[in-house]
Amino acid sequence: MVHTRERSLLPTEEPLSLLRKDGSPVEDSPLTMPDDDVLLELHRRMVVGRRFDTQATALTKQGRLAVYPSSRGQEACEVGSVLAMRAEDWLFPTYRDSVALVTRGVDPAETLTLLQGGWHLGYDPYEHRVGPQCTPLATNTLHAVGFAHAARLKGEDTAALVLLGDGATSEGDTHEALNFAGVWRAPVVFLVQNNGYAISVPLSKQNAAPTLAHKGVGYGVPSVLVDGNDVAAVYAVVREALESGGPTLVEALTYRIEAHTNADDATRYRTSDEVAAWLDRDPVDRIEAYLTSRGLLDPARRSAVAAEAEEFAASVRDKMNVDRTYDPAALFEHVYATPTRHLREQAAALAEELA
Amino acid sequence: MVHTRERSLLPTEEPLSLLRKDGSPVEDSPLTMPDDDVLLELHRRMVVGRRFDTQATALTKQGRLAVYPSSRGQEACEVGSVLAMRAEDWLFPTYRDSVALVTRGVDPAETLTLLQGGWHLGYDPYEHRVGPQCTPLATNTLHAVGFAHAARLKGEDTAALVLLGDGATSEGDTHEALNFAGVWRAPVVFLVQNNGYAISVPLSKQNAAPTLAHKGVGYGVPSVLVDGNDVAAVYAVVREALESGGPTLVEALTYRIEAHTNADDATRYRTSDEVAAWLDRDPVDRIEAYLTSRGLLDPARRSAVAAEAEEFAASVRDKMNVDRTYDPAALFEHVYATPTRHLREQAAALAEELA
Amino acid sequence: MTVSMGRALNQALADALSEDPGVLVFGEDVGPLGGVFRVTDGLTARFGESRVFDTPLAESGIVGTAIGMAMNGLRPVVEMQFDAFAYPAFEQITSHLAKMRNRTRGRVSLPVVIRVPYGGGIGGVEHHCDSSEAYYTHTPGLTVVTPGTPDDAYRLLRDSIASPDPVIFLEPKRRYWAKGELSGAAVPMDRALVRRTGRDVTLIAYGPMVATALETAEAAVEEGWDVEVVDLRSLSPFDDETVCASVRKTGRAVVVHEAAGFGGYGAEVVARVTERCFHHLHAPVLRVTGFDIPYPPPKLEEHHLPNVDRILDAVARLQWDDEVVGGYRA
Amino acid sequence: MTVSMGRALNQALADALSEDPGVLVFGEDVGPLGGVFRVTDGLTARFGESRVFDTPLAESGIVGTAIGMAMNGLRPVVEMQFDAFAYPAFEQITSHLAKMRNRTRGRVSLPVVIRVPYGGGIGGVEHHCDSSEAYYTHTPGLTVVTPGTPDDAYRLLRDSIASPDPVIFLEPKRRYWAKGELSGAAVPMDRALVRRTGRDVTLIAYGPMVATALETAEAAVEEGWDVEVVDLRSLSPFDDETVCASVRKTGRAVVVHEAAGFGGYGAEVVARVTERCFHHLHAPVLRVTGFDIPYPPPKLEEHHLPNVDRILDAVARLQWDDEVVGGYRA
Ligand SMILES: Cc1ncc(C[n+]2csc(CCOP(=O)(O)OP(=O)(O)O)c2C)c(N)n1
Ligand SMILES: Cc1ncc(C[n+]2csc(CCOP(=O)(O)OP(=O)(O)O)c2C)c(N)n1
Ligand SMILES: [Mg+2]
Ligand SMILES: [Mg+2]
Repeated sequence: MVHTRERSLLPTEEPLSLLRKDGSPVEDSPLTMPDDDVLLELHRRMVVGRRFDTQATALTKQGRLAVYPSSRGQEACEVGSVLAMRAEDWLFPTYRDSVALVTRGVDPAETLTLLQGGWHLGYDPYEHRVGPQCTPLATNTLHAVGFAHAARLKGEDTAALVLLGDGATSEGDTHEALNFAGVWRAPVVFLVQNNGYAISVPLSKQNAAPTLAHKGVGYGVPSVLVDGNDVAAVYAVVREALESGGPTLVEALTYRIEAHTNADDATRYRTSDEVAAWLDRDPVDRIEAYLTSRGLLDPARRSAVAAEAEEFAASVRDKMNVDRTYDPAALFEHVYATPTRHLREQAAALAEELA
Repeated sequence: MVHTRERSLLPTEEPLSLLRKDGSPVEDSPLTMPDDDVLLELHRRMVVGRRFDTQATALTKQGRLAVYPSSRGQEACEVGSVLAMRAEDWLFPTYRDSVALVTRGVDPAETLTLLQGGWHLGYDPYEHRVGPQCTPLATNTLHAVGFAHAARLKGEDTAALVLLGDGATSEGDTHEALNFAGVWRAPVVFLVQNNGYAISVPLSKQNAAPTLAHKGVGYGVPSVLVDGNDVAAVYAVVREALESGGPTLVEALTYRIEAHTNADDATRYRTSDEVAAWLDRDPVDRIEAYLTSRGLLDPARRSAVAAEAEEFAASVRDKMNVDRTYDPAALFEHVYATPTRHLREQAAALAEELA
Repeated sequence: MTVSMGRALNQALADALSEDPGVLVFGEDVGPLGGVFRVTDGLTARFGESRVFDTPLAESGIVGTAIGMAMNGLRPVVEMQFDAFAYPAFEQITSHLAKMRNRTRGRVSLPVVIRVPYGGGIGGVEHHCDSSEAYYTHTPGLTVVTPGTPDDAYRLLRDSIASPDPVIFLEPKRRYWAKGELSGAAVPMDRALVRRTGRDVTLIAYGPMVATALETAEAAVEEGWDVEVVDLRSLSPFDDETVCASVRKTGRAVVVHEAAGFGGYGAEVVARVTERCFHHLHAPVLRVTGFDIPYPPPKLEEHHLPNVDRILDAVARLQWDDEVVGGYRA
Repeated sequence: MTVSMGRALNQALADALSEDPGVLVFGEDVGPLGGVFRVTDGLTARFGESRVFDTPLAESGIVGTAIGMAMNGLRPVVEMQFDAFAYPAFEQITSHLAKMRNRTRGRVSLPVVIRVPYGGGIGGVEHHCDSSEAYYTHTPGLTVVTPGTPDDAYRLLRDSIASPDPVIFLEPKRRYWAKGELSGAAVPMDRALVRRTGRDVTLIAYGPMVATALETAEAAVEEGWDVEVVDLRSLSPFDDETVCASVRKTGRAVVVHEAAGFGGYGAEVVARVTERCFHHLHAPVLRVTGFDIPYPPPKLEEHHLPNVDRILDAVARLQWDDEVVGGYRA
């Protein structure tokens, strides 16, 4: 739909969608509705993901996490895009994308290692094909492009999906990444989760283009604007983009319901009316309404999913409530492949100090 | 012409122009042909500018300049844009824009100070409202945006014109500058002199968009594609953009006839046929043909201009052929407003060494 | 008046904005939110959106446009949200901010202040706790200062804004909440201050480590050491006079900082103090610094950061039993 | 075989490309042009566009994509066209390249080499002559090496490409044309080499200053000094063993580099050598460096760069008449 030569370089004026706010299907959508089993899976993972997210926020209150950036309200993006990935594809997430990670199969405790403060990363990137959760904004876009181009050079059919926020689109790295991707025709999908804010800064102070998707035009990168609270649409768009063999910029319009992190005070920069309006566009409710109307989601399945979510949350709680000790020797082990003499000396000094 | 709401965000497919290759006027151009006296002045300055440029290249051969990046072939951009500036506007040039500087009235010897190796800059930026010739690519775009925004804040009607190359558009700073300019609606004109190469790298390896002007779209910055060898068109576009009160991205299609600098070997990356084709599109010939056909440029004026150019070149030669001494004390004087004690000590040590 | 360092900085910004209409404050989230550390709290409301404002999220853009504004006569005070997020601006800082005056033979001044909350000790995750002072202090043309007390926070920030030169203003974020008096006393911006006098050994510290050095000095009393503490305040330029006077007096010195030791700022301090005070030294000048590792995660940072015990340990290694003055051991 | 340093580097790249299909070379103008210094000359023709290629003009992009490629199993060797043009990549280098292994507990290796032509002495204009080593050596996780001879250029580059860690490979551009033998001998990448033995004083140099130090040693013979010259080769890690053995033997040392002295790499050398050899030193370890100024324009650079006379001067200041061993002067 988006990669045909005939189509305008510009994204559509209205976001592409498959489901309306109330869950009713959009008739004339250029997107293909995912199969029923995919839709059910999307729903299940969104419910579980949201419960995980709520649990993580709760863990900050108990001091079990150093910080947590919630993606509540963005589940259609987090889950829709990750389930659209093929096994061989790679994900390049940010700090906000813990739900995407657990959806990809990363152990929730390993996912939360960074935010718990135990180590900078808890999982093996190669195990689930998930890069480290990236904090310096937009820098992961370049890693994704390099990774995808390398796959191409190696003759592998691997695409990269990189997640970034509306704010991150202002960084120079995003531009360089889109440009390299355009020139190399690298198989990368840039999914901009436009949640309206970069911490406190609203989109209007971030960009003056009609949409962020318009940024693709300057790089010859096909661009799509999608309703980011419509998980079916996100799934369809990202899947097609990943399979296209080239780069795509996707802007997904969504909203972060919680504050930037538990440490943020969102009342300083947005109104509760605005939040309420977005709560009314809830992505989980939407898919639920659709599946229910189609008779695919009966009360039994709904409560099974809810139970699974509770169980998942309970297991996260249990894992995170364990008091752990952290071995200071870890500080020196992986600065270089083989610790240098200086580091061995420093490690020994610390060990002696602690002995 | 370009700032009206109704027009597409996209630049025109064909470059805007006023004069065809052979000097005949384009009838249906949306641009306004400059007044005759302006055209004559454009011509005169291009001839002088080119002669200056040739002289500078010659000075490298005599070891009088450390290096010289010629803008031969790009005179329509160098001269058209600068003459389009109003007295109160500021120019932010690059290393390639010496012709633009002398056109703005900067003393040629002061202009060449950087390239001669005498000092990093020879002129007073405030005297002619010309920023330092900038070497780190694209960095001057941000200076221009900041400068222009400051003028706006101070209530001054000053616009900034920043010059950059096709290669520089790939740098993150260009993107950040366009974005800030878009958000702030800063009165800045980004003039990309697309001369086809960044040293040896052709445009096709630099960007995959249909044109570089397409990059404006992603920032809400109006974009114009112009024939960069048509001085009348460059003048008209830049003048309108400077007066628009907001940002504009202008891509001017042109060609650098000489190698990147005197130290470069252009035969390694381009054919002489390609150069010949562009020689055939010479910007000076074009305006000359037009003015001659209009009866505005008679042989008398033509030779007067040529004589002026020769005289200018001779004066440059004379100034540059003076053997100068360079005071090492200068090294320490302006690192800080008041030299620190360390620097005074170092200056004293050097003075003693040289005594 | 007793205030936190954060409030002192806020007050300095407010006073500068009041006194000079050319002063601007901008960066990421410094507007209505007041900055993630609330240092700019209330300034937009008080001075308006055109003087205190949020920018797009782009650090090179922030510094680059600040340069342009300063060229046009304004005095921008910009914030980098955290230490590591100043790195995208490194080119603008190094190639332009630091060099513009020199390049233009003094014709273009860039009175820009870049505020950088730096250092660890607050349980921050990766990239939020770097001590990046050595990158800036090695760059000629930059002035680099860092306050250790609210009083210095106020006056150094006022002085930085008033300075005709670009200033990297490093704010020790773990001390934002520490309280102290605003004295109203002026101290030249480029001078170190002896925070505590002592006879036996000089602790040379700055920013977040000033308080730690003072604690160490108290703890050292028990061990029988009379410790002098010098707070550098200005990292570049360096106040040789004050520091060397102290070291010549005590004959022993330890430099303390959070940053990795290798190639850290402390190396310069050791090198120049040793050059200038060699024959007064009873022992080599030692360093107590962070390890040569990326800043650790919250659960391990306590092991990385210099603390009282580690500094006392270094003091103990200063060859106290070596009674032969300037003794030579093969 | 006698070759220039430029050719030695070219050979190293060609050999690495031949032996390991995972090696890639890319950057600005490194393709058909062969780089502005011709170090990559002929490589595209020989190995094809998919292994040796030009990129868009964006240094952060070059390093950032190299990181992604390395994550995917390749070994990128990228070029920054000149020292100062690596600054736009500073964030990618500092926050990712240097930290990825540590962050991932060793699961992700980044065998990336960043070639940076650095230093002055070639009549280059502003931004083309920076000596930026201190920025990299202070960043844990980076290996930083710099050859002083064609022989080292070859083997250090081969070793750098083979290294599992990211390497900042600093090429002293004024020595590109200097010729020397390729010995074929292996020397561990992290070891310094004694280039000339001597009894009286140790000159510690690297990169462009190795040749200058050797010249100084010859000139010093006339003055009656027997000078030892240590070529560091590896700036990080630092070879304490070799350097300290030399300094303990001679009792005197001078560190030489082109970069500004303040906070420069030489400060670390002084600090650690002094710590480790204090009681062997007859005089403080001195530094001969560039001044604390932005790199000068071509017509003035000779005054800035360390030269034989200036190094001899420093040697002369090493308190030779101070016969009291370890003498103490108030
Ligand atoms: C290079 C860089 N600059 C600044 C920050 C500090 N910071 C962390 S999150 C954030 C806002 C990001 O907004 P956006 O990209 O929209 O993502 P979101 O948090 O909304 O998911 C900022 C400024 C950073 N992490 N990296
Ligand atoms: C940040 C930066 N990177 C690299 C360079 C080295 N360099 C100088 S000119 C040039 C090519 C510039 O091409 P373009 O922007 O098209 O301008 P042109 O020289 O064609 O006018 C390069 C790579 C530089 N000056 N700055
Ligand atoms: Mg956002
Ligand atoms: Mg060009």
